[in-house]
Amino acid sequence: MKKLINDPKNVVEEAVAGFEAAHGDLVTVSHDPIFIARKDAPVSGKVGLVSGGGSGHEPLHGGFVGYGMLDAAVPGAVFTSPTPDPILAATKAVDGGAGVLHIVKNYTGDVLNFETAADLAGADGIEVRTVIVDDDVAVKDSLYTAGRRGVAGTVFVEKIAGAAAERGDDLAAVADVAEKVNANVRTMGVALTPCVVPHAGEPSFELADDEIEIGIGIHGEPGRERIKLEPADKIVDRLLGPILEDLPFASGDKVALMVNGMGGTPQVELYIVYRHAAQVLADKGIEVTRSLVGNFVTSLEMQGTSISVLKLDDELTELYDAPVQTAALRWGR
Amino acid sequence: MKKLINDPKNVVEEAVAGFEAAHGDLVTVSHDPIFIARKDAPVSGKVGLVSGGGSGHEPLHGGFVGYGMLDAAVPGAVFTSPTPDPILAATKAVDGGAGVLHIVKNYTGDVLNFETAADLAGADGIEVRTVIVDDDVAVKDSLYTAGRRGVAGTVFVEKIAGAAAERGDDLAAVADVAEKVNANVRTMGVALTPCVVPHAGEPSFELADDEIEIGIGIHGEPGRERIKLEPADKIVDRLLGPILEDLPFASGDKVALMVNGMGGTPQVELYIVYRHAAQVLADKGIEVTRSLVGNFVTSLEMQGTSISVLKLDDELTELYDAPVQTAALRWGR
Amino acid sequence: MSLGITWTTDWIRESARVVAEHRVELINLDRAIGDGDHGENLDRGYTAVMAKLDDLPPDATPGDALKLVATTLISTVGGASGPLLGTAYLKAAGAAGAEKELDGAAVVALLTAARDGIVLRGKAESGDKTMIDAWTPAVDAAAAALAAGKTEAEILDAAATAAEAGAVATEPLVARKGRASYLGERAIGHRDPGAQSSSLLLRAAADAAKGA
Amino acid sequence: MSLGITWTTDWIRESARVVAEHRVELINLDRAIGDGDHGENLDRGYTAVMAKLDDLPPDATPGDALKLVATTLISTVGGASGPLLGTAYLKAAGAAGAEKELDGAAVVALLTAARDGIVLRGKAESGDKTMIDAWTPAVDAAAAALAAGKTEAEILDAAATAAEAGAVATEPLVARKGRASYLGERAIGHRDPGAQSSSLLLRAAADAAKGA
Ligand SMILES: Nc1ncnc2c1ncn2[C@@H]1O[C@H](COP(=O)(O)OP(=O)(O)O)[C@@H](O)[C@H]1O
Ligand SMILES: Nc1ncnc2c1ncn2[C@@H]1O[C@H](COP(=O)(O)OP(=O)(O)O)[C@@H](O)[C@H]1O
Ligand SMILES: [Mg+2]
Ligand SMILES: [Mg+2]
Ligand SMILES: [Mg+2]
Ligand SMILES: [Mg+2]
Repeated sequence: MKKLINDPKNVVEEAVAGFEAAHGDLVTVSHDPIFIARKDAPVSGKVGLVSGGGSGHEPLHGGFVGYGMLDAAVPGAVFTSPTPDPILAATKAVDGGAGVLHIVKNYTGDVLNFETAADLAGADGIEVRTVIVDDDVAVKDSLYTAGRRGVAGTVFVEKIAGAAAERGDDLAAVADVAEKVNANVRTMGVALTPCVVPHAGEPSFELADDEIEIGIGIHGEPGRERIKLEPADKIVDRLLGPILEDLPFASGDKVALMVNGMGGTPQVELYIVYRHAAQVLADKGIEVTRSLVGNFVTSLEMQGTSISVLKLDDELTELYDAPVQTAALRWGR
Repeated sequence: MKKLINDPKNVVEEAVAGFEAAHGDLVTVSHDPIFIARKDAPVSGKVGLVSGGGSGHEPLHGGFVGYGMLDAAVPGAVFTSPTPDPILAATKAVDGGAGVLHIVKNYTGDVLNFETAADLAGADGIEVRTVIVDDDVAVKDSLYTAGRRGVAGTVFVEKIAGAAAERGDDLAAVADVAEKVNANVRTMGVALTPCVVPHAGEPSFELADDEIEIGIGIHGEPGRERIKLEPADKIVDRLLGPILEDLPFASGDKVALMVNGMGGTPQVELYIVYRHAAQVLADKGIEVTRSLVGNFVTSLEMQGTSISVLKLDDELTELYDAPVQTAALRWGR
Repeated sequence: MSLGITWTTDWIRESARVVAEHRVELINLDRAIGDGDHGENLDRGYTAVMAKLDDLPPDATPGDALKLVATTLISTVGGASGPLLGTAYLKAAGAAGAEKELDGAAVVALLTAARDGIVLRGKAESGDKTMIDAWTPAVDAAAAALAAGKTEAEILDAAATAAEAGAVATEPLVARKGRASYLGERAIGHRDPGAQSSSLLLRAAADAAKGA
Repeated sequence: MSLGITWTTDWIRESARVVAEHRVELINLDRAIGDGDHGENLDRGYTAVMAKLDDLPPDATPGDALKLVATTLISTVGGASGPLLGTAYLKAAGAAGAEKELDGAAVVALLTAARDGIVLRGKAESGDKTMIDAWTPAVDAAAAALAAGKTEAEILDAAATAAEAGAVATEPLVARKGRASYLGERAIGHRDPGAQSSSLLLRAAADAAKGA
């Protein structure tokens, strides 16, 4: 295992300390319990947005804390949901009196730990609503599984709900728009290489030199199927097919297209992926009106990509375009 | 070789096409000869900024085309300087009548090809000034070598010179401030893993499982020395030492600190590096007033990092803070 | 020969020991069908428990000790197993109440409450390839041993043996809860890490009772 | 038995062939002490040259053909070798002038002009571990062969042989120009890719003359 780390036990703590040092203009950090909050939190009268989950997916979630997006991010150990204590502390820290929205990716651990924190916050008189993000179409049958996983679509949920909160929507309205984004976004990913969790020291799974994993999860969970390496355009077809069928997306739709890197993918490759994805959508009469290309929801050093498509209407587009100022996403200010 | 590509021969072309599709709001693309220009180029009366070099370092340079930074970027084949034709075409395309600045990283190929293009542009009546960026302190003895390499410090040169051009400085002034940035920035990098150039299909060099390469170049050129893997903090010490000695930086200096990912490095690691780099600077009484952490000048999927330190004064700080709107760097609008 | 605070703390210490010993094994089981952190999660949790164990007052009851484990696991483990095992210990503590000594019936009640707590939070059924597939056979075997008039130590031994068999029996299953559920057929042939760790914890309980 | 357009185009064709044949070898030499693209760069360039070669008018002179190579390499190769070799061909074309046939003296003048062009652009000296270390021995050997009254084919053979030796002789050197200069002592033991490719190009010239 080759990593720029000191001790595997201190990875999260030291990375958060570095984040604090680099982005002191945007955030403040609580070290015990550990969470990252917007510098000016709590914003009085504004709905607070808290997300979190295992570390190793950076910039998610800490990179999205700031004006127009999250009020706090709670990093767990690498690939491990945070415990209720820091979630509760973050919830209290950002409550501006208008309630707090928890944005939770659909993993058993995240759901259970946020659930406990929400209960405890409720007992302390803070109104909490929870939105579960489950945009990953790679998981086929939600009836007999833990349900779909929450993956890169989370960025759209956090951006758009954050904008709604910033313009002064109340908790119900912010939660509703977050649900609406989740209902309209679909994602699927592929891994070319596994990643190595620092405390494990071994790759999360094995892939032969000519194999890729279609439908990979963001924790290195094995995906839908393992196939031989193919040209990028074919891989894009495999990812977009299930995405477009699922909502389904239709000719005339306007969409935001995100090509997300898994952490170790060169940007040239992401743009090669974007190119064909945009072509396929255009061929189907689907208009891409907003685009994101880069590392947003990663799996440490994994090589691979995920494609997310979000169906936009005027409201979502307006909220997407609203100013945002975070370490990883910034425009309009 | 596992890559999200179609044909190694088409990597640059397809990636640029994807970039064009994703960022059509910011740029226009010429496909033959290939270059990326600011959407509103030429900006009448403004000095045009053109940079370029081998591909594989994205977001450099295309990601820095837009308001307040570059007017055009000329991508060569992967790790290969572009030829004079597209440089000349880009130079003509962005000339707004106030002359054009070429920002060239110090590699024999880049220098020679830009030189030819500048001569040809001059013959066509366009005034061209050239700034050679050579911030890499890993290369020790510049008297008996091709000189220091241009690496991540290029981002600071492009940002700050771009701001000077945007506020209306003339060609001499823009060139002077670019020289000033180059004179005040120092960089050194480390590789944990090599990268694979698509047309070569083999790693650019071999590193044992417990070895790292200190002073790596951004083309996978072997560096200053090969050592055993060490804790991140020790590696940071090895990079910062030569950087701080070289200018030298002194107590009381204000600096911008960039921790740059080589393409395949997880963000947690970059922030662990940032944390210790900021500590070392603080211990020496050097104040970090501006920070960049992320993938800015990469070497495909290489794992590793580079640290750049730029000595700031009021003028450079003001220009750094000026609005910029590019695919990879954006603030203030 | 009922079980008191010594058994409880012995159990906790032995749990910490076996979790540390099997840390890599549990990581590897989780790498195969999950995300590779299960051994690390539990080791972090039980290390934290050990750091607090000496703070227990001298007159602590088994319930006090179990509650300490519960709150510590909940606040240090994270992931799916943290809240689930945390709830198990919390409910077990509730079942133990303020009693100083637990007889066979109390032991069975404790195990049953623990299992029910996991089901309450995680909603898994038997055969879903989760830790429940260790706990439910354990509870059933414990109840049968109680009915057959066995000692507390024998009851716990029966529970541990059934849990071990239950963990092994997860191997051919497709998962319907937790991360492994994403794998479909590909989870077949792999043992569930949570079932395996629960069988280790129950064996620790039996071993602690043997010494008692 | 002077050399005309047939020799020139044979030389170019043979150059394209050997560059393609040695593409991977040149990439590997460049991977060792550079950035691993030299074989790819030249192959891209000579492939482009081949695509244009048939456009040469029937009455083209050697100078015309060499100029075509020059402009095509400059506009397709990039990197350090593109402008350097491009300039070499450009200066060679200048030396060849409008002549239809080149005698021994003209061949030596052509090689000398090519070498001087590379030095003009790249400012390398002998022993800097660059393509100059193939070219300068080649020029010297060609001049010596001319002075000894050899034929054009013999002159080119002498040049190629000297270039080959010159390329081999770069192995023990530390580089002072180009990317390999960053390596210091670590370049020792590796042959310079540009010197190697130049020796291939000069051997191609000699082979083309043998056939002529
Ligand atoms: N809904 C559930 N009910 C019962 N046990 C579960 C459930 N979901 C997961 N588990 C158990 O949790 C174990 C995984 O724990 P762990 O790896 O620590 O957490 P995570 O899956 O969050 O990484 C699984 O092996 C399984 O036994
Ligand atoms: N200043 C120079 N003068 C002469 N030859 C040079 C000089 N710099 C580099 N070279 C030659 O160029 C070769 C490298 O060419 P190539 O790999 O195509 O370009 P790049 O170094 O830009 O990747 C070197 O092996 C060397 O022979
Ligand atoms: Mg986990
Ligand atoms: Mg090159
Ligand atoms: Mg796990
Ligand atoms: Mg090269």
